[in-house]
Amino acid sequence: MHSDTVVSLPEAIERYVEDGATVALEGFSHLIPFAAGHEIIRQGISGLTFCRLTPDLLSDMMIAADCVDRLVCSFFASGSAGSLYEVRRRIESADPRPLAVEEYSHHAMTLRYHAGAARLPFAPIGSFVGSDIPGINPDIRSVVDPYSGKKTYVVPPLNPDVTIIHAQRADRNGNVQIWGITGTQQEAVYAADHVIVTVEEIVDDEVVRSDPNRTLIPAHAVDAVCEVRTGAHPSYVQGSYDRDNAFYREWTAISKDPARLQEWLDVHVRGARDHAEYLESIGHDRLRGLLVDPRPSGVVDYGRRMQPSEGSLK
Amino acid sequence: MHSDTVVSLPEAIERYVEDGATVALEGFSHLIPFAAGHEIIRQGISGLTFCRLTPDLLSDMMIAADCVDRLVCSFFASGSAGSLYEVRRRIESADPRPLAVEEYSHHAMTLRYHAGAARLPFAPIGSFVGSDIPGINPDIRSVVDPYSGKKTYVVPPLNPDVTIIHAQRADRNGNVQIWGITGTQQEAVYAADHVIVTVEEIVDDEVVRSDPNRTLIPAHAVDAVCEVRTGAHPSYVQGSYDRDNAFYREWTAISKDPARLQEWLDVHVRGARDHAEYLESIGHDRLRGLLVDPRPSGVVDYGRRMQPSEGSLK
Amino acid sequence: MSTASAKDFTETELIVCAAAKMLARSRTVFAGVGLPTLAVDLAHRTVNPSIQLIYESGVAGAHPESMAEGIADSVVVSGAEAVVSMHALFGYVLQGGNVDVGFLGAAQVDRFGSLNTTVIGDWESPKVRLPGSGGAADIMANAGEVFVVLRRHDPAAFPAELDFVTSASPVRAAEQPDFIQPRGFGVSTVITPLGILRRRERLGELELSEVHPGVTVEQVQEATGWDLAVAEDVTQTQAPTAEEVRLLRDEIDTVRLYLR
Amino acid sequence: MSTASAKDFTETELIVCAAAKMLARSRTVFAGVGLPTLAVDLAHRTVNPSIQLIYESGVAGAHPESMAEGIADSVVVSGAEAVVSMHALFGYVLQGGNVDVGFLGAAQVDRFGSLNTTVIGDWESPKVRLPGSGGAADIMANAGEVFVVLRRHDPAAFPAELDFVTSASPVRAAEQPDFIQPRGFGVSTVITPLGILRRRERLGELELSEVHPGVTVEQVQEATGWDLAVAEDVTQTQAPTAEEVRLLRDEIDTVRLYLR
Repeated sequence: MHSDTVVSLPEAIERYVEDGATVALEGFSHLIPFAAGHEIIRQGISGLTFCRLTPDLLSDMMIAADCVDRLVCSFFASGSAGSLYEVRRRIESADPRPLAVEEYSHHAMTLRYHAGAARLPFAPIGSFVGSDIPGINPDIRSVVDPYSGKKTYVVPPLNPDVTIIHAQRADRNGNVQIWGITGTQQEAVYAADHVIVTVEEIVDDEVVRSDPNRTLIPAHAVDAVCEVRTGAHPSYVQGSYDRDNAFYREWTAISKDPARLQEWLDVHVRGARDHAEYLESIGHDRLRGLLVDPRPSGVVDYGRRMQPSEGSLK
Repeated sequence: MHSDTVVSLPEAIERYVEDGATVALEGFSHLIPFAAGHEIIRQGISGLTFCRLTPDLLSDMMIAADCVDRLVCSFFASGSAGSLYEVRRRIESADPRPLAVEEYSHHAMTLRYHAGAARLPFAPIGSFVGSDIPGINPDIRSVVDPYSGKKTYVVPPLNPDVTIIHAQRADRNGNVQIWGITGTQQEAVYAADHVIVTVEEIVDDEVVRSDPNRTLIPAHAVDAVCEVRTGAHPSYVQGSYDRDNAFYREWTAISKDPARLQEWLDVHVRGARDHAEYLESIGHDRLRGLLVDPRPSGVVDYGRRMQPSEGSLK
Repeated sequence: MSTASAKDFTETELIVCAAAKMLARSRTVFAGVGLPTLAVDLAHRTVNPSIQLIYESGVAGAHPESMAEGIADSVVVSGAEAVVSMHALFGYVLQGGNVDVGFLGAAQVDRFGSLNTTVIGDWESPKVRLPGSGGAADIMANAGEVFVVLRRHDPAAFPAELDFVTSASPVRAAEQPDFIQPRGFGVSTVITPLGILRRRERLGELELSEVHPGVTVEQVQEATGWDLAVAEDVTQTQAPTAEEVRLLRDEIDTVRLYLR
Repeated sequence: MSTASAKDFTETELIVCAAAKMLARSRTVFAGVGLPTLAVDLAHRTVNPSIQLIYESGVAGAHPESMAEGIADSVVVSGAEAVVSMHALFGYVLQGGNVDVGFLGAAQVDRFGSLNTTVIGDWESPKVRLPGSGGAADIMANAGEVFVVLRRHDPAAFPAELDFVTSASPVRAAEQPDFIQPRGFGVSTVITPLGILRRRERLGELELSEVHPGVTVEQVQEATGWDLAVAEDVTQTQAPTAEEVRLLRDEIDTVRLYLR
């Protein structure tokens, strides 16, 4: 909606992400906004409260770069690919510094974004009865259900200062279209004060408007749109490129060794001026190997009224 | 999922809609399941609790046919087209019988389906502070927010015995795809014990699977799929046929006169053996006038992995 | 664009043009069909090219190719920027605070801008059963501010006390101080056939701000069921310009669906 | 299909085949990658052609063209029957009661089937920080029943007391009787390298139900950190058939991603 919605990624991060902010970077395995996370590292932003269901390699990187003081999440590993050693060092031995942790389940995190998006005071959840999780998280509370007289656990809204997501495409106004796994992006976006969306491609209005149900995030919710091709590497973009599974496996060894991890950041993130240089450093042959063959969706018909209807001719 | 998911509409209604049941027929102006409502009238089912955000002409018809004892809704008129006189007669003068009413707002109804779908004890809502609505609806209650210490209103889950919706298409397993206005259908479906979906077209699995994000209702939630072409008339189906606005306007005069309303039901519903005969009685010329010109969506690419990835070759 | 006043215009055109002018700085508007649609369309073509219209049906950024006959007409979907579920629309878009202006109609408006759209008479056995809330109670609580357009102005429509409070003003909500208060300002503007009433403070009352051409302050006060406050600087409502009337008649509602 | 026992099979194949047999009557299964995926795929090809696999990423009815490397791999999306938001997946699909069986892993399992996936040691300063709940606490509370697959069976993995209860059994939930109780049955089955433990009642405890070929009841009891109950009719786990092993090796996991 704003004339200045389309900006460069460095400008968007500079404009909206401040030291000490609460920042959500969402995308469940799919569409993880790595390019944006790397730009946060490059700009040396620190003291962040970092929110994300599954921290993933991105948290290992951002924590190692000392951007993050507090982690709000529901999973502390890299999916099937194993431990996040920087996260483990911080938690198990405060090495090199402690890391504050607020711990939930996936459903609880989803509901925190949901309550945040709807500006609700809290969201009830059926999980946690008998679990030790409420005991280590004082923000998980309970209320008495006025219908049954029994208690239910509730979680508080999560309202990030900034939510950052990556998507297949958006128009210049900020209408964002996503297909494949959509995760918690809609909730995390509406929960935030400001929203940055990096996209593989900025497209003409007509492309978006040919399929309005594909728009997960309407323009009124978006502050900045940045065209960043291959902006989710090493995660993936449905229909464009696959997850760099080899990279995920290599990360275990990098992450295990603090010196190697800092060196990796020096070479690929801090030593790269921008995402284009990051991609150079990864290697275009390697990236080409991640491309996928086409598997087109069908076409549906939205229809167009033939003429003014009988009623409106009166 | 069930081998007997695809059935005729009369069979589905007979199997799942019992006298005295709580039944939701949803679709917000778009995709109103009129054919299913007419079949309920034909089968003489009575004593229903009828749930629907905007009762629309369908409630006037079902109430006039004496199917309904109780109305749970948030709007008591026919959109822009005026009063529902059968509903008004019942409420204003108990003519010919009283009608019990449970009254909400649109957001509250949506949240009742949401809480029902998620089997939550209640859902908080920001509306109603200062309103007289909680005073006439004892099911709208309040709880104390454990974070702020202030109260919020809450609404109870709505779990219909049966939810019925109409859709553009489904496969034979019951995966249902909808585009255009999707209303509260996903929530209303998941809230119900049983689900009947009438569709314009049953399509091959491959059609559905070419675009999984278009599936609003996965098969596990659906008990019966019935192919009923033009099953939403006089409402509309995006991309297929338009709303019969002239019919909506004509309804005002029909609905105003109880004798004419009964006569209309005799001719078009009770006197028609099935939906095909109903369409005959409306007239195919008239229906052809509602068809729309094509306005195709674009195609998106879901991608296909070229070969087993590097990792899985090990 | 010509700014000369139109030589002839209807009451509807006057109301629509007054509403459109007030939308100059609004980003998002939540509106039903009819006069609000015309006002938003006119604002889009004159004072606010980036205004976005949101419908409770879930459509955001509609670009209808012909005049919509309802908030869920197929023409508001084809070519729209987004369609979301009503759960997302009411929860995230509206209650989440993304609607700057909501348009509401009403059978009755009170001194503080509470609205009745439920019943005339008693709820248990009403004289007239009205449509009820629909989304109105939700819009009142959550829209940044609310514009009300009424096609009549008499003591029955502006009574000292409402028969039923469907959508409560923040003043009335404040009578329940133990509840989390709604975020919205409530009704900021009421446009009637006689003039324009405004509320300037969140807990303030409506006052007469503009009178339409040919209407006196006294006429408006007599037509109001309470002792209507009058602003110090009451002005005459600006008449539609010739260009505005041309746009309404020749481009926006060419089939006279709402301009009558 | 051949039902003769395979001549050689691995521990993994035994576990996967045992799990597959137990899925004969399940409509929907919530599973992570790895052994559960193999078990569901095998069940689909043998005892239950209409079984539907649901992933916490939002995918229902996946039909991957190659072996998925994660619950959110692009190959589980292409050609799937449905993708829904995680809010709908956890809220409507799982908590709504549409998942018959959930598969969970764990670092520790207790007598009543509570699970620890959070920490070894104390939460404030853990010896080992484990992955945490993810969706596990949600699955335990809401899936019709839960199958647990463990790759080790010793008193550290089956302790008398968990270091941390991530996902609580209904027995433990019942200690908070003022709370609405979770709908799920909790853990019904634990498959380990030594045998199969079962819980037969919602508030009951695990008992040894099957021992794998070559394992004795006493061995299992010694490997368990509490006084493990033993069913009256302990049987030997059925060995995989030759056909099952062929399917696993030649059709399901041809690249040996999980069969090791």
